[in-house]
Amino acid sequence: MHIIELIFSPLLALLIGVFFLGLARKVMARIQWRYGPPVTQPLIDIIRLLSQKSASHGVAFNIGLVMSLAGSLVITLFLPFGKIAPMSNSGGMLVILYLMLIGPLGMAISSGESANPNASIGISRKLLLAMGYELPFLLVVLALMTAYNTTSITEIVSLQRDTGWSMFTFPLVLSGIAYLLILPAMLGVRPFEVVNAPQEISSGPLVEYGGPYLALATLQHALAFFIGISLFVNLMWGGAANPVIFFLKMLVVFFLGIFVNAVFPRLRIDQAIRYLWRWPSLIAFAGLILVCVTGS
Amino acid sequence: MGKLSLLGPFSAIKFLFRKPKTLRFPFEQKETAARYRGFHLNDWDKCTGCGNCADICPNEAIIMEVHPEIKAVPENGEKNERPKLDYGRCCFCGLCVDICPPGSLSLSRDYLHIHFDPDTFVFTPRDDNADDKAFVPDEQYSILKASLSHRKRDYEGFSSDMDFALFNPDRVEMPEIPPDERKMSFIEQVTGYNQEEAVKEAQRCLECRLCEEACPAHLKISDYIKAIYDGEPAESLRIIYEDNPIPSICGRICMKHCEDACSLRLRGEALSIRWLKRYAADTIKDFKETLEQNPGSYTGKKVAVVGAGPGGLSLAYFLKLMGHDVVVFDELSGGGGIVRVGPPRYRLPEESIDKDVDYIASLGVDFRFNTRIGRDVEFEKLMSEYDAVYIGIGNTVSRSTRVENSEKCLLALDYLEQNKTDRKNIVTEKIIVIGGGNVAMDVARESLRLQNIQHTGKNTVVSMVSLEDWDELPATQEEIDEARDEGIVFNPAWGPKKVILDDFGKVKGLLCMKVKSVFDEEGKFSPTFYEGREMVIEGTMIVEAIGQGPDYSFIPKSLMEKIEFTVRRKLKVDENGMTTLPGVFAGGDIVNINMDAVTAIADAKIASEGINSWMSR
Amino acid sequence: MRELELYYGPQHLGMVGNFSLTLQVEGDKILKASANPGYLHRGFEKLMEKRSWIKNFPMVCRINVIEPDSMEMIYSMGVEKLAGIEVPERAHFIRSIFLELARVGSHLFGLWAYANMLGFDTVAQWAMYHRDLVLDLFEELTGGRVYHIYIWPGGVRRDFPEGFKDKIVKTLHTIGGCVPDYDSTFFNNRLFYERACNVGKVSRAEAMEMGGVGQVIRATGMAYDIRKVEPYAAYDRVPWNVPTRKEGDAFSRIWIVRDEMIESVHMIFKLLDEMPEGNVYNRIPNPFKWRIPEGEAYVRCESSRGELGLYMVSDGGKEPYRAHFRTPSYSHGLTVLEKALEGANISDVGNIMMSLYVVAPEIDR
Amino acid sequence: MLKQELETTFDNITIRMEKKNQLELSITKDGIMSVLSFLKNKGYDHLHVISCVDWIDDKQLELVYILSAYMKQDVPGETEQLNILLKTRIGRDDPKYITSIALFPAAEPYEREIHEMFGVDFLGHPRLTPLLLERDYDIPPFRKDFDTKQYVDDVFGSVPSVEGEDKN
Amino acid sequence: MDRNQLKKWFQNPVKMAHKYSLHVVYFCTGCGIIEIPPSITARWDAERFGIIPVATPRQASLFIIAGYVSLKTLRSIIRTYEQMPEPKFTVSLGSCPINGGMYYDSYNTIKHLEKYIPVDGMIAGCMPRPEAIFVGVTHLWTLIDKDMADGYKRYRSNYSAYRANQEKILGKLEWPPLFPIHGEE
Repeated sequence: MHIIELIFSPLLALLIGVFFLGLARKVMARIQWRYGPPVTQPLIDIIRLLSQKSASHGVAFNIGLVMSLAGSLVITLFLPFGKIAPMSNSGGMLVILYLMLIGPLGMAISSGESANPNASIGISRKLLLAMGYELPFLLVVLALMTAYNTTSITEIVSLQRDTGWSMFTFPLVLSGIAYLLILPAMLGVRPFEVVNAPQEISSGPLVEYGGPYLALATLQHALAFFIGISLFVNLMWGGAANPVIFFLKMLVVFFLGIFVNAVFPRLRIDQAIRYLWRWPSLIAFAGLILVCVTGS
Repeated sequence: MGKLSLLGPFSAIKFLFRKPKTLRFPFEQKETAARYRGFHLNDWDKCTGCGNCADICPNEAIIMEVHPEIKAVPENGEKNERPKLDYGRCCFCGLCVDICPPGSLSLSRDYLHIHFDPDTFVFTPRDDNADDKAFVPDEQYSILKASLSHRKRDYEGFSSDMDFALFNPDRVEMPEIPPDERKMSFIEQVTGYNQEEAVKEAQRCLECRLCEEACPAHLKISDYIKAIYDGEPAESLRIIYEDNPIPSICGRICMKHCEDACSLRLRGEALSIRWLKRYAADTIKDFKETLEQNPGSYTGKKVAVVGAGPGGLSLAYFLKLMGHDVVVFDELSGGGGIVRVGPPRYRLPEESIDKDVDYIASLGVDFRFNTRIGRDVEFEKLMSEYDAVYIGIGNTVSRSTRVENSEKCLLALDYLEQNKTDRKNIVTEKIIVIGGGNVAMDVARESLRLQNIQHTGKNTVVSMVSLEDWDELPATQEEIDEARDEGIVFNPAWGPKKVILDDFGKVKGLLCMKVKSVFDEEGKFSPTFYEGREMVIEGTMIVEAIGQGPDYSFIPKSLMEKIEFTVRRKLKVDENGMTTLPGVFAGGDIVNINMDAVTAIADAKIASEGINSWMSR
Repeated sequence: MRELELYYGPQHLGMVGNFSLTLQVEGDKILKASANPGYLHRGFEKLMEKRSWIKNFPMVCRINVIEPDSMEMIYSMGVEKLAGIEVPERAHFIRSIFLELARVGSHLFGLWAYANMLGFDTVAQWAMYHRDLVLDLFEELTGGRVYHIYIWPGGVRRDFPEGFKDKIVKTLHTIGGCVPDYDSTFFNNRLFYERACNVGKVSRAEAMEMGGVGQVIRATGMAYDIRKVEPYAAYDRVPWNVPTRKEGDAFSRIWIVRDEMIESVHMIFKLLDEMPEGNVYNRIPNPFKWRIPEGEAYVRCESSRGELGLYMVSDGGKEPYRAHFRTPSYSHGLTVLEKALEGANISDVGNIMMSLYVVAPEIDR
Repeated sequence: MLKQELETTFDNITIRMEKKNQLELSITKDGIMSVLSFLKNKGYDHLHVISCVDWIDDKQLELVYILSAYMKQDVPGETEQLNILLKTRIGRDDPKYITSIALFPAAEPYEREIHEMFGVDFLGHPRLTPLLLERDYDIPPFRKDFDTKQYVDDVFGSVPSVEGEDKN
Repeated sequence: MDRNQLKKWFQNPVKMAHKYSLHVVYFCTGCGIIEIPPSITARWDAERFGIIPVATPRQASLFIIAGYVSLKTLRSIIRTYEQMPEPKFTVSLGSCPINGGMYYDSYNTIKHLEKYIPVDGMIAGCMPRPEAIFVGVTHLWTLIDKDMADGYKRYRSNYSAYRANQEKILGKLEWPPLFPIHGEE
């Protein structure tokens, strides 16, 4: 059973991630007065990309990409999806926080190899943006860990089953709001879509990716999307015992993210950082203090 | 500027729940606009192959391609060329549609052609009803199959609109003396273009050169009109003189086959090519000074020309330029031949004839007027003394109807000739003219003028009787209209039966029968009449103008036997204009079915080449 | 930080039109920009010298694909001035209505491009949809969606088809009905303000020095509009305003675009009301014979991007001896853009470029 | 008004005003800069375009500076909006002229284009690098003796179709 | 239109994916580009068939050459085309790439695009309407179905000839040949 879960969980994550990508395009299309592609479109794209031949730019180019994808896949093992949580007992928050760095890092290594200025600008933006949201995110996570007195996600989830969603429990409200505010940045949707920014830096780190490489990068992107949403649902919206309900919760978060994506322009990276370090950080900090004050 | 907001933008989310506005092509299709500019359509029946579309195309996308299966009719201005489009060039501007004189080109609302082979983009447009394979009806049409060989039928888009045509369909009106005034005297009916009018009229020319093929003499019409447009009538005259040495005459009385071929006539009025030639000839006062022509270096050869009609004059001119000695014999007192006798003054004043003749004489052509071959000089003498002889005598003898008492009638040419002298005919108050051709019109209209001069204020009438009905009258429509404007009474489709005499043997009237048909089934002349439908036209003077024939009496019998004739007693000539008598050439009305001045000029041009090579053989 | 040389375009999503920029960047900051046009150079002015006056008529509109109509207009104006051709009054009105429709269409295209540069797909898609509705009107009137080939010397090429007035009104009402949506989602969007405010600032002195026209100069508070300065067509027959703003940045330029569109729509309604009946075309001479007397003319009109000029010389022949288009994007895209990009953030290249509404084919010609 | 002032200030200037709103000034080669600065001081501060016309029969190139005022109220005494065409002719062989960037920074790309298309060297211009063209042409392409049709036939007409190209 | 036929998807997923995931290089080569934004936006919505513009040639499979090609652009086009991963398809819009179009006598535009890079479909029109672009895409689908959209293969096999033509017009190209040229090794 555990083995099956080990295999099944990343696949499920991939599936949902790709589905979200397709649904995102569909929802965006409807807001833009059009029908949009079929939901399966990202899958078609990935099949097509896998069959194309593309040039590699060196060993690090390949390794970085694989590393990034593998890192993201591993995270999914530690994230409970409803009851499906193959390795959530063994790691906890800190492992996830650590693993979450691997994704961007792998991409950085890989696209750094391509020696395209757009890619390097994209990577620097990605790291900057990560720096931007990591600070409030860490504060939020600290507040959570302090409030629940644990670092295990499964425990946080199960504790929420008793207390209600942590977002709506008293000391964690501020942290919840802060998390909500940085969620678009973590998902990489507009107004924080600064990393890819096709109109500015030709899709940034992805600029030299073609064919199978782009397919892998797309999968990585889908996983990142999944991880971002799933983490938020687990930490703030109480997770779920039932995978279906968990999925529905994810769907709601996903729609929120897409709505934000649909109605805002992209910010400049400096504006994004300024925003992330100002309000969300302040609120998260206040939330942490609140938790510390009330919790002890 | 409103209030900046972060939440306001979210109002856009409402469109998530509304029906998208996308047009789901190809499942839903949008009809293209009624004026859409897509691929070309060309109605081959209307298209004349004038090539204006190819000329106006900014991208050289249109080339004219010869289609041998189409019959070219140069007299009607029809070529066997049709436009071929290259959609690797076309920019769908539709200028070709706006310039198309017959209006055969239009643009359809089809626009789909996708192929990997660039050669498939070259295409000869056809009418949608003419091509069943390429144009399919609605129910078989599929937009996914659409291409140049799979198009919708009845799908015309941008088409020609005369209000926005690039050419000007209306000619500049020739200033004319009104009928009431002109019928009182022999004043010239039209007054001629002034410079402004001429340039304005010349500007209408589309330079398609259909007229040049229609013209028997192949004048470079397009070029001389262009010269008039450029304000250089002298240059224009020079171009005219290359092919036609009697512009003052032709500018007035030419039968203008060119205008029948003009592409402007198809949806408007033909260009006034004749009047423009007249303008060029009239504007230049002194031909000698302007043309600066000299006879060619003397070759020592001598040519005799019998008849100083248009053909004889032209031949003399052409031969003189080649350096031959030319002697022209004519029984009249001046040059011009039939045009001196026939066309009335109000149409062709003698001064204009003399202008052309004088210029030719000034080149050194020897004119011997008042000299009749056979009477004053023997024909054999000409043949022996000259290196070549050209017969351009034309038709000089009027035919008679030979009905009862017809000897009491006058004959047209005699009548007209006498009017040109000082002793004009004495006319009566009621005149009948038999015939429906141009000569009959001349007779009738001259008679009308004479009546008005001699019987001013009295109630006079000129009646015309012709076998042919209105739509068959051989005279040009222009003449008929003008004659009717002047008040001449027409009796078409009546045949003369008998001239009625009074007790003193004077003409009292004409008994006519109603005509059933003029020609038989084979197209031969054999009139039939309704028995019993008769009518008497009152008239105290009758002129017969039913046709003319040649007078070969000057040729001795011995030679006459060697001369061969073709149909209708026309002389047989070879491609150089030489008759069956060696060294004797002929041209003009005695050779052609088509009897007019410009054809005679064309013959003279050919004969001049023929004589030249004959003499230098 | 390391200095990089970044080639921006021509194959680039952030580039509307085939144009490229070479940017010296340090991190995200642009030290120096140099424009590199010529990807669309076809030698129009040379080709025009080889084509007769009428053959140039379908050609000139190709100079600028986004708003071909002002090109047709300027050419017709030039020919009319050189040859002294009069235009019927109704044609003046139709021309004005047509040009204002074109302005709306072009501005909507500009809005698409600009919103796209900010990654604002939603509004971009709306704008492009509405532009398509305007193109439908053009198709109905002229038979072409993009290249209308409609305004020609002597008037216009065809009269309004039946019921066309109502169609214009209906379409403009459809578009106008969405103005609140545009406003709340885009123009009053706080983040749009953040992105566009103080970006690509061009002061009035700088703009005047570098030949800025159109929105660029109107965004600095100067009501410089050829339709007012030197009225042509029927622009002096109805009252209307020139929208201006003071700031001179991208934000105010885009707002001027919005205000102009609304002003244009109102103007179209007024023109439709006052349009006289009658002839719309005074026949020009036969194209194969047409010569224009010797002389030279400089004419100008207001395109959607600013002042458009045409210097045309005739030597009395059948073709123009020389034609030179003074296009607004020429100075905007080469001098003003290079200046405005200096010191800007690399994210703002498309932002600044499209707020200046630089249209590449117009530069290259 | 302006006409008289110009006539009094400059000697060898010919002034024509035949068309509406259009003032044509012709002056010898060395007078342009002073007239330009005179006009700029008069308020004609908008340089529309610098154009060049190749009068091949006269063996001359004509530079045309087109100016107007940004706002007519800026120009005292002028009620009508005026477009000024300031023209001068220079020799066609090895043409050289001085740049006007100092007066009008807007002139920079125009002079660059004229340099490229007509081969005029503007002394003092900071970058006379190619602007629009990719290839080198023997004759600057906008000159009248450059036959574009012939050039196309020679260069593009000689490119063969790709061999072995299978149309099916 | 066989997008919804599951059988085909199982039989040949790669081909089907190529058909319904045509990513377009966003390169405004000429004035034909003016009809691309309407095609990919709300009115016509090409994304229904998976056609979207992408930022870089490496991610793309379809190259729409939109209208006339000037020499300077040709260089970029060749560069872009060679960067695209195989299989790749090209479609040209309008008259100009077919036979020069309006600019048949311009000294700065090429007249026959297929002499420089292979073209799988040419769409007539000036400009081709969005509908024509759609029908062009269906045409390309048919070609892909029949394995006739083989421009990239022809480019590979005739590379030396293509390269020779390119260099004839543009002079020496600054990047090395993609494939070994025959005879040189």
